[in-house]
Amino acid sequence: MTLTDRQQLSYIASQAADARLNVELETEGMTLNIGPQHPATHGTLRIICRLDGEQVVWAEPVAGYMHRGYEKLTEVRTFPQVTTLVNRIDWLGSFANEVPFILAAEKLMEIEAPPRAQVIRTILFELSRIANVSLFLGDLGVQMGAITPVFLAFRDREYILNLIEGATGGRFHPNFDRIGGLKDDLPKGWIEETRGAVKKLEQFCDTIDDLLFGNEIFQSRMRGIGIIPADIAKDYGLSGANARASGIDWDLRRDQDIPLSYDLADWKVWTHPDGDSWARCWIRLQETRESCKIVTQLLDQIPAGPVMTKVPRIIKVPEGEAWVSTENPLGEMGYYVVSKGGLGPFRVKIRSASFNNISIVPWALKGVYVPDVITILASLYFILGDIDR
Amino acid sequence: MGLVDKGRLPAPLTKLFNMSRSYSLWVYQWGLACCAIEMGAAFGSPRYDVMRLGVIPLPASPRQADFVCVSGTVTDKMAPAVKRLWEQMPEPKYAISMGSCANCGGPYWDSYSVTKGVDQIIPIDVYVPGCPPRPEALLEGIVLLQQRIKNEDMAAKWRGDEFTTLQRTRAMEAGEVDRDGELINEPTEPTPEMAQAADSVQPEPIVVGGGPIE
Amino acid sequence: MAPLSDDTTTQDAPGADAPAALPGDGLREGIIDNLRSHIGDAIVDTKITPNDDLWIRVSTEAWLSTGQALKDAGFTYFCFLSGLDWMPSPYGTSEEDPDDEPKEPDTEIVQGYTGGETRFQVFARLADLDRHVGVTIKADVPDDRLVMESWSHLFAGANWHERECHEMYGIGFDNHPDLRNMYLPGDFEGYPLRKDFPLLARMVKPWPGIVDVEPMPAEDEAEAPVEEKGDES
Amino acid sequence: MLAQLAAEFPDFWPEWSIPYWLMSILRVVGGLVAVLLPAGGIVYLFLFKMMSFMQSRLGPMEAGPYGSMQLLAEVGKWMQKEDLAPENADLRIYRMAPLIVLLSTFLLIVVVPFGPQAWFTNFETGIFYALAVGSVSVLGILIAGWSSANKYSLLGGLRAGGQLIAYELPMVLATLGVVIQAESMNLNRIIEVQNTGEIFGIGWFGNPFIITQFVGFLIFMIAVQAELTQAPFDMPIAESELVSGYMTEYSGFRFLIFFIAEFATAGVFSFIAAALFLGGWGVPFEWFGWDNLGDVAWWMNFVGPVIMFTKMFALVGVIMWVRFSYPRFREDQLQTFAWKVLIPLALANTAVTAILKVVL
Repeated sequence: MTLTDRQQLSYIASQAADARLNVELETEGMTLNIGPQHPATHGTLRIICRLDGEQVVWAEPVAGYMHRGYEKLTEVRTFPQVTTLVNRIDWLGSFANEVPFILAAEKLMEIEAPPRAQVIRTILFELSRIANVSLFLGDLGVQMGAITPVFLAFRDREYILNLIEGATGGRFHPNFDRIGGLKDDLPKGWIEETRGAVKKLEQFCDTIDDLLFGNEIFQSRMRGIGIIPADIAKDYGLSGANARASGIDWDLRRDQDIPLSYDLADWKVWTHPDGDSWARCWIRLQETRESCKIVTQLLDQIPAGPVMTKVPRIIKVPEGEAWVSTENPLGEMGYYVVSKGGLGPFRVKIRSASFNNISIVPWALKGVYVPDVITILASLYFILGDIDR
Repeated sequence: MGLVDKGRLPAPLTKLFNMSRSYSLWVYQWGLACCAIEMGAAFGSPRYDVMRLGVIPLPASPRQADFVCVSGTVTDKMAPAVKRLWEQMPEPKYAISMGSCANCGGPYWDSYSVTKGVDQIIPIDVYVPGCPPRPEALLEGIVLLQQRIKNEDMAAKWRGDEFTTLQRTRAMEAGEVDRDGELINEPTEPTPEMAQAADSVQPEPIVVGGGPIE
Repeated sequence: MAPLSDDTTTQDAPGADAPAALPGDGLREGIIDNLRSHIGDAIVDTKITPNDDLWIRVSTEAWLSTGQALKDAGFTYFCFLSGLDWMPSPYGTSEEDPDDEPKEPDTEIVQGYTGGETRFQVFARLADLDRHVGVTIKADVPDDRLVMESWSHLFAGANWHERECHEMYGIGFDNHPDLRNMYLPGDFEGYPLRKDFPLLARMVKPWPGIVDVEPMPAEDEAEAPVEEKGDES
Repeated sequence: MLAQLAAEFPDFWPEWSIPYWLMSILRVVGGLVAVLLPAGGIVYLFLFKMMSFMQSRLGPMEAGPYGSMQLLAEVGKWMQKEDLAPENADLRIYRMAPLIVLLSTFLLIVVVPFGPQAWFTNFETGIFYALAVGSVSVLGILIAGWSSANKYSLLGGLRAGGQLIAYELPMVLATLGVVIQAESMNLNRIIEVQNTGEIFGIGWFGNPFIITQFVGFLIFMIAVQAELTQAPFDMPIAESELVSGYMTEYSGFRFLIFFIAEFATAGVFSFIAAALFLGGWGVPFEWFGWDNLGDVAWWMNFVGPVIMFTKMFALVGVIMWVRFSYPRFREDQLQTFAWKVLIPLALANTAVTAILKVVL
């Protein structure tokens, strides 16, 4: 992969920072810690960085301020109870957290949701992605100092929350998935309303495109900052838009066989060669547009039929282990479910996307200005519940 | 303010101070978990706009904040940070605990790393139940807080003992005092044991949509 | 990129276990043979679900060399690394009814896929993004000395995962750069994810048991496995 | 109507003679009003109402009809706040910092004329004094940043120092063009030249320098945006990085003084910009048949301030509009923009004005 000159520049900057670290610092560096409560971090992430003037020489994020011990709690709960717990991990697109867990349980029980349930699951999955990423696009402005875009984001996000609430009852912790299908069917008139709302979201993407992405100051702040080449991204396990921005053409919705109906719609996986902050945000914008396309296409292909397969009332999942991961709004989220035939799982390993996405921060923040720390963190886009589980 | 401490502030001036304190509430956003998004929807979205109630979400540092909205799960590692930031806020300060995680630990009641309720750390004025509570519930919580501030007695707030506030809220329920604190009929002398009993008790926290916690 | 498997039958057709006739999954056998050529007999046990997933268990000493061999074979994407504790929890799985007499908890350690001898196991997952295939590697952690070799020099991402595994299970990783606590405060004693770590809140106030569902009308009556006291939902 | 009345009874309206002590009281009261009224008006009108309407919200509605009493509530509340100071802060200068910033606003307003006789001081070197005094607020900000013993404030203070100095140069050079064209540094004289001159013979519109000095006007407004540390240039109070820059440790009444000073400075700089580029308190003298400052009617002393305020609110509207919609520069981009773009442009503008001055 040919390194663009911007990538060389960023290498040189980080090497310079390294060199400075080894050489005896004549100016006594200042240790600044951003967080744990800081307007920029989405919640309680604390970053300790040693500065030389305005340049960060060494940075280390301290996680754990939102650690609620999910994996221990799942061991003392039954399967339906775990879904209530689990959709609070990535609290912005929270329907998307339940799906991989339910699919893993269904794989263990070797049952499959009826086609209607699969299509509705995919639609709700994409709607929660739109809700998640639309707030990201609005919040990007606040990180850079422009106050207005976040209000647009919240205003248009309300349409999607109304839809999810209409279908599932909860604004954004729906708990709508059951092993073997969905809790119940879509309400009447929901499909037309969804079409209207998704059209509004496409307009929102266009306004953000020229209001924020078209702004020269925004571009000058984002382009060429925090460049992550593909091999280092794979080494750290970056996933989702962060990986695709470094040129890795990999999208779990297309590249693996899971019983969600992504093959019914035709949509495109966007990648970007640069791997800088601008690429990551730009790809998320295009992905929101793709999600809108997927939802509009799938809305016409909802097959008739039941929403739930024949499943005993109290579910005992047979013994075995299963791994299912899906393309969540933040990246690849996977569940490794070990069941010993009881009512609840024996062990659930939750592989959340932001944990790996943030593990690259010590590498990415070396030799960077203080304002760029905020830019890179904003473009990596993490949710605290996802990091700390 | 000497006048305030000794409680000899004239009533109309107290009313004016209370009004100004309730209409210009600068809030410090303490977004922790999912409730932070609902708080953001309440503070920062055109649909549930909180600025029209006079709550201004501008300040970025606790020094300029009047009330803090603790929204989300408070873990044991986060508790000292919550405590320190509460102490950094200048004195007439209030706190809203939003969401069942902040109220009592919520769905993580049996977790090994979650503080069961933020009121173990800071005194809370209004509890907003829900997981996450809808933005309207938070707005109702703020309106209830504003009402409490309007009927508040400055002297008690500054002297820190909640005797007169508790007495007034009880009196209001008993119908002796109308909403603005003026006595409807003959004032009852506060007996010493009433004062002593009141000193030991925290003010009745308001719970949005429910009676005070038994 | 055409979806991976050419045959269209979804692999977990209800009820059908992998019939012998189903064509073996060439890709995964190839991976195992390639790995065997590198580390030979260190592969203790493997399990394939055709066109779905692949588990390989290696001996404890070959943990680092397996990682290296797989990385060279194209598995460059580091997914995750964590631990497993196979001892059933002495406090029961809180599914029983609190009113019944507490039956003695079974302490018989039964490992999951690809077996194992010790109580603790370390498992990791790597993926090859071009061939869209992932592999889960397991290794036993010797009971007497809970230490494994660290992958952090092989995959930079493993650094944080190993720190989390260390604080949750107490499994050490030698030549790991800094094995501090990832999530828990410094002075936290005990390893939470071990099965013998009690959840105190549950000790004080037991969960009202699994008795949560009142019996469905007649046709479910036969299926309900055990009589339940529908005291409160 | 008034004009005929004045003509018939010349002696009824005596020559404008007010005892000296009354004039000085009027000047002091006028100074206070000229600084605090715009501050209050801007905070309410733009920060609360315009920002909310730009974000399709209502803004404060509870305090008084349409939230008009919100300012009273704000001042009332800030007075009741506890007077905190960080533990190892340098108390004496910590308390002095906000007053210095407010002081520089009052020093600036002194030079702005509001009418033929309605001015506070009539320096011959008015604009020169204004620009010199304008940099006093930098001291206040640096002191605030240093004395509050907090890393964020220190970073914020140093950034503010660098930025304000970097943007004073373009402002000075922009006013240089105006001074060359008006051939005087006295603001009243500049206003007179603007309202009497004409461009290539078209006289009825007067010659506000915004037309001939448009580049100078743009540079001046950008420099004002930076002097006020507002949005595209709000590195010193970058919420997302430095919590709230040099104001982090201030609370209670001191923060209110900083808050008022910030908006009062916006008002005062807009007054100066209106005086320099938009014809100040005057309307083109052609309309009333005056041809120089001397015979401007006495009632202009009352109408002048109203015109000045409308022009000020127009300019502040533009400043605030930019503030609420632009993301923020990075520190080094901000400096390069000042040194490598604005200053050369301002120098070119001065050169062109000088050449045209000689040629025409």
